[in-house]
Amino acid sequence: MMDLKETPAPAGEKDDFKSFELALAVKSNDPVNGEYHRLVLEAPEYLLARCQAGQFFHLLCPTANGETPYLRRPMSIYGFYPQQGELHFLYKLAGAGTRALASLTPGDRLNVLGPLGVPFTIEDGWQNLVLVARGVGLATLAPLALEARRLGRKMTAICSARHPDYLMSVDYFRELGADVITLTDAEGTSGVDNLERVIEELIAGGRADAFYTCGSNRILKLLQTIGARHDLPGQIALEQQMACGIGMCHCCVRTFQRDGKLLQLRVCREGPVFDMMEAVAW
Amino acid sequence: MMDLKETPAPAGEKDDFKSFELALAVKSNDPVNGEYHRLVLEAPEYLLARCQAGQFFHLLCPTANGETPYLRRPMSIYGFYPQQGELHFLYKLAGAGTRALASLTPGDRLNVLGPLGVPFTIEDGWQNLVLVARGVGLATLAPLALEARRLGRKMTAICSARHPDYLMSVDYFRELGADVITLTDAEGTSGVDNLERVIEELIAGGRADAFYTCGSNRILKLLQTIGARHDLPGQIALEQQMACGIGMCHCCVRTFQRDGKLLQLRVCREGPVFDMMEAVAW
Amino acid sequence: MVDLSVAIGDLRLKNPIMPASGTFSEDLAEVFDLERLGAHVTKTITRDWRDGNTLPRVCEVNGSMLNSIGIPSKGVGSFLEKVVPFYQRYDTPLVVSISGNTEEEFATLCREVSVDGVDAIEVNISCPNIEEDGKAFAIRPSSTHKVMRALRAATDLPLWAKLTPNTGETSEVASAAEDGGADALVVANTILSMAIDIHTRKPKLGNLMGGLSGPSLKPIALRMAYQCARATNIPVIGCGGITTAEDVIEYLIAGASAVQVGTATFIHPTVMVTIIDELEAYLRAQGLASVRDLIGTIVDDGQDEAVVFMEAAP
Amino acid sequence: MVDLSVAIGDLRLKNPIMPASGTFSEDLAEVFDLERLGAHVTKTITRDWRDGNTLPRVCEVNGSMLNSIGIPSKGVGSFLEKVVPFYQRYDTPLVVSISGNTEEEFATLCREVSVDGVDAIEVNISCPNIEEDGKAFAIRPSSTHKVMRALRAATDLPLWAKLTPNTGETSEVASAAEDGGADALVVANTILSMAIDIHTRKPKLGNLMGGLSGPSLKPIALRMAYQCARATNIPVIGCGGITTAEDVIEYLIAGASAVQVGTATFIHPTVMVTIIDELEAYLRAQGLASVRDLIGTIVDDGQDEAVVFMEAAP
Ligand SMILES: Cc1cc2nc3c(=O)[nH]c(=O)nc-3n(C[C@H](O)[C@H](O)[C@H](O)COP(=O)(O)OP(=O)(O)OC[C@H]3O[C@@H](n4cnc5c(N)ncnc54)[C@H](O)[C@@H]3O)c2cc1C
Ligand SMILES: Cc1cc2nc3c(=O)[nH]c(=O)nc-3n(C[C@H](O)[C@H](O)[C@H](O)COP(=O)(O)OP(=O)(O)OC[C@H]3O[C@@H](n4cnc5c(N)ncnc54)[C@H](O)[C@@H]3O)c2cc1C
Ligand SMILES: Cc1cc2nc3c(=O)[nH]c(=O)nc-3n(C[C@H](O)[C@H](O)[C@H](O)COP(=O)(O)O)c2cc1C
Ligand SMILES: Cc1cc2nc3c(=O)[nH]c(=O)nc-3n(C[C@H](O)[C@H](O)[C@H](O)COP(=O)(O)O)c2cc1C
Ligand code: FES
Ligand code: FES
Repeated sequence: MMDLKETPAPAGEKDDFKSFELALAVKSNDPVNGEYHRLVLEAPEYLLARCQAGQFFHLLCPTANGETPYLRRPMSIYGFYPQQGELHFLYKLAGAGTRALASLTPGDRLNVLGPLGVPFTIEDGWQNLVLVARGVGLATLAPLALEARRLGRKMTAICSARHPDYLMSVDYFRELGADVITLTDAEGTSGVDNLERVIEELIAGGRADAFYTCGSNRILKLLQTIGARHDLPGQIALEQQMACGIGMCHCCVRTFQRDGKLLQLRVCREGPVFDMMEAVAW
Repeated sequence: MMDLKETPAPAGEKDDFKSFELALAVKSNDPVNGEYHRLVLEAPEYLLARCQAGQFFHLLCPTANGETPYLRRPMSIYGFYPQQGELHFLYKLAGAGTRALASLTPGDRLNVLGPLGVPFTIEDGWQNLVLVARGVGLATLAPLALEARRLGRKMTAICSARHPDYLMSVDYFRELGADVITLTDAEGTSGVDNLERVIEELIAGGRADAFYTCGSNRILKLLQTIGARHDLPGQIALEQQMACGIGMCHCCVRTFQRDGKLLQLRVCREGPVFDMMEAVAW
Repeated sequence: MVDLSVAIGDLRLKNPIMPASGTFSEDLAEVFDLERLGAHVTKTITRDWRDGNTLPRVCEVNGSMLNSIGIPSKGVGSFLEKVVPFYQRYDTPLVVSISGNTEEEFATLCREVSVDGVDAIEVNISCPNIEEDGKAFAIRPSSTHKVMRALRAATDLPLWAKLTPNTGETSEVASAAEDGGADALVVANTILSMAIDIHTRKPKLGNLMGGLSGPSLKPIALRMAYQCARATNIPVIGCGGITTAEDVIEYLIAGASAVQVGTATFIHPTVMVTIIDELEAYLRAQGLASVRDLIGTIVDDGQDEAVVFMEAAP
Repeated sequence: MVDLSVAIGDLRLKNPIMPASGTFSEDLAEVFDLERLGAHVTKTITRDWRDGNTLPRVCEVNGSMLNSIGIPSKGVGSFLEKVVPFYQRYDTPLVVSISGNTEEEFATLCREVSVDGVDAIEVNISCPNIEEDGKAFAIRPSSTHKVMRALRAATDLPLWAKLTPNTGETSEVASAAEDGGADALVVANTILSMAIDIHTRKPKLGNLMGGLSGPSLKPIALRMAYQCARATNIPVIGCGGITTAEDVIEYLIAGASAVQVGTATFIHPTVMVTIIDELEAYLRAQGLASVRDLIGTIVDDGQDEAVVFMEAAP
């Protein structure tokens, strides 16, 4: 009988579905710096046509080094290029799953499920976007920057990292016409106070209509404070451990605040992108 | 922590032990014909010095083709060559374990446990030995033939197979000075009646002091009849599914008859070589 | 053409493959055509709102998983309003899974979900009975019998009792469920387990313990399915660790009339479709006209189950 | 130097690693120095001769195994004459595992093996009680308590009760064993399981069913070890699926004072030695002076076990 890791069942007519289980060929899988790797997969046009910034795929990591990760691992779309037929991920080595991903070589196949989740949106009035992220969070914001550029919006990307060497995608953001501000621990510029100062300057200069961020609790809290202070909107992409990735298992919930009430939402289905002001810092 | 498949624990001083758990390097692993493969491992002298014809090793098959055989698989020693530092196995593709063995390539390591079990013995009065085997059973008898040659005994090897193409080790037996008689299904010569005729001729010619065989129920029954008829001794190497291979689990028992009583003996410990007359055909 | 259809009491399923409760939802319709399935089985609901357990709610162990989700539920009202109508667009029968902490609550909910559009009710009696000592109803034959009587009185729909592996009395519990009025048995739920992160020394689940599902559970659940098929005269629906068509065939041979696929769907969302296709191909290759020709065909030489159990001590 | 020694009641073990009954014998002395182990535990014996079960007696399932050996036994006479003297050449404590089908037979055997050279008796109460309904003694608290009282009266040696996972009442059975006089609990034996060859449609074991051991059992047995450590004040010896030093550390953190290694020895006969060495290296790397510093250090925020069990329904 067939090896499920290789050839998922045809699920019906493409047009009926939003997400697909597919075994895609690896085009390249290279370290970006010590901790990060970029994985490029060959993807069919119909799949890429459905991708949107902020969405993710759920990856079935291979068996490697005697380890067999069992559950899938969620990864944001780092880039999707229908012309080149490419789907990109940027991942950081964390545990067994990402270590296994790093073992993939060109020609291998990786079983992916996606695209999944709610994407970022850019509302009409949001002309000046501020992207704030740290580390691998930049991966999630990269396709948003591309979309913002397509829509002709102005952008400031505040990129934070431990060390200038770990600043990724800075050139990419610049190419897309963003003003880039880099903050690093090594240079002592990444503290919350300095970040607040930087953002307040942007607001004062009329260069902040909406914020986009992901992951960090510290940044979320700051942006919520600033957002409330100036009545500015924003969106955040959140992470949570996932089993199904589709909405079936309820393992990936986080707490949100809406209309004065606390509620639990699934990161995989009602997210991963949420209203920045509704997220409850953890 | 270390990968157990690669580096088993040092077990103490070599001289204290009879069997060893070792990860040996593969020298070669080639098909002998469609169904059989010969595996050559690089083995230390102290291990080979302990090997005897009729003993076996318990092999920890690697993960291959998405299958992970869990229990070890027993394999007779096909050859042990202290001078060359080589340990040989001849195996037939059967299920997941042997399929996994076939995936080994030179330089890979295979975790082996052995030598195990009770070897063949050649008693002083046995000057004319008759080896009877079919298929992969020949593997088990090969090192016995080498030992018989060393002791200067005369030998007749009756080799049976489905087809002349599957007759293995015939040249090897000839090189060791054995008279070789081949019987095949294809030529219609491998039937019990013909085998009986052949053996009776050997006995009549004074060329059969003891029999050695393995595996086949049909051959066992015939040899027991002939042995009883002429009061001739013999030994048989038996197979049985094994978990521990050492004598701990009692999963590998077979029934034997001794002093008019039936008893159960462990093939891995009291065998795999047993008195031919005590074995109970199945 | 091979015939994949099976009967669970009066309910005819076009094939024996359905999802396990809690590992399926409307969301999966975005990945494949749910009409392909033998039945639709919803996540267990309770009458009232429930939040669910502390995170983490899942972890992986040795190629299987633990979960302690805690049955978060929006309550029966929301369920009848949103979930039941969703499934009415399909011809596939709808099986609704319910649970309650007391007999009365359980029976009331059973009555409330006995509505048009619902074809059978799966009662998750693997949940704790807070009127007794907090052990699941299905741990003991007596509590199983009692709750099943109450549930039977509450509905005319087919009642499927979902059993737990956390018991030493599987056959007795199965008989008690049958006597109590069950039309079928779903065998089984997850087995109580635990995992600890040795670095933080914390349990890997927020709830300390949780249920083991996936391949590690299969030999246990298969044994239970066999025991239940031997002990009762009602259909058994096998569940636990099913990943491939071979696994399904094993359950059918053991005596199950249909199966539920749970965790495997998390790994391969389209796995149920794959399994249906492979099962059909297998039957064709074996020259079998119907999947029913496999059910209960185990060659067990009529060994008596009780004796076997006695001897099963290693 | 790190201290690997642990105490099981009055018995001091040089390290917490010992073999599980039925997966160890004198034969292993041909592979490594048995003096390295914390204790020696013999295969369960019965008073009288027993043949053992029909073959096949083992099979593999998903990286684990099933067995139904059936406790072949040469009887107590042969055991006292041959096995006990063999182990007297070692300083390592000898633990003798026994079993019986009736209380009286069990107690008599217990008295008979209370001889010089035996340091503790492990009572395999996972075996069937033929005076009741053939269920293992350790399935119910009542039968556990009764048999333990009888065994306690039969010997002054430390009594270790070996529990079964085939129950829904682990904590209660553990308490019953403690009350009945157990000095320690061995947690746990194998769980009843099954596998079928789909080609022959025969069970893969001659006995139809058998016990699951190896990695698949670990999360279940670990949960039980935790429950038993919480429920009683006697030492718990963890057993089930241990393959690596990490597994041992997990059991110790959960509350076990020592562990038994079973099936892993079939795969790697020297694994217990490897584990002892790795455990020592781990303690050194963590800057811990004694392995006892790990025991029961689980960070469980004092969650009440009963509540947790109730909530554990998925
Ligand atoms: C929507 C979403 C998008 C993400 N995008 C990216 C990305 O673009 N690049 C990237 O490097 N990482 C991303 N992550 C985090 C990534 O999923 C984890 O780093 C990864 O799952 C770790 O797996 P592991 O086996 O290497 O680590 P382990 O720690 O061994 O994983 C153990 C378990 O915890 C889960 N887990 C551990 N860390 C996380 C986490 N941060 N979020 C969710 N689950 C986790 C794993 O999935 C697995 O189930 C994203 C997470 C989510 C939810
Ligand atoms: C002492 C001894 C010596 C042997 N010597 C050789 C040899 O030199 N060459 C050779 O080709 N084969 C030999 N065999 C048989 C060999 O062990 C099996 O062919 C092999 O275990 C099959 O494993 P598998 O996973 O490929 O097959 P599967 O059928 O998938 O095996 C399933 C299980 O059954 C066991 N099993 C299946 N067939 C046998 C068998 N005939 N004997 C014992 N266990 C079995 C396997 O070990 C495994 O546990 C010997 C067996 C024994 C007991
Ligand atoms: C995340 C998760 C949630 C579950 N929720 C429920 C549930 O709500 N009700 C229920 O009866 N069983 C529930 N189960 C158990 C499954 O229905 C099934 O019985 C079990 O997982 C064994 O099957 P599997 O090994 O195929 O997953 C759940 C299982 C998982 C993994
Ligand atoms: C082949 C085999 C034979 C066993 N025999 C016994 C026995 O005689 N008495 C006993 O108490 N447990 C016996 N057991 C159970 C083990 O002692 C142990 O409890 C179980 O295997 C779980 O541990 P593991 O996963 O490390 O193997 C046996 C297990 C196996 C695999
Ligand atoms: S991961 Fe299953 S609901 Fe989100
Ligand atoms: S294989 Fe374990 S006793 Fe022979």
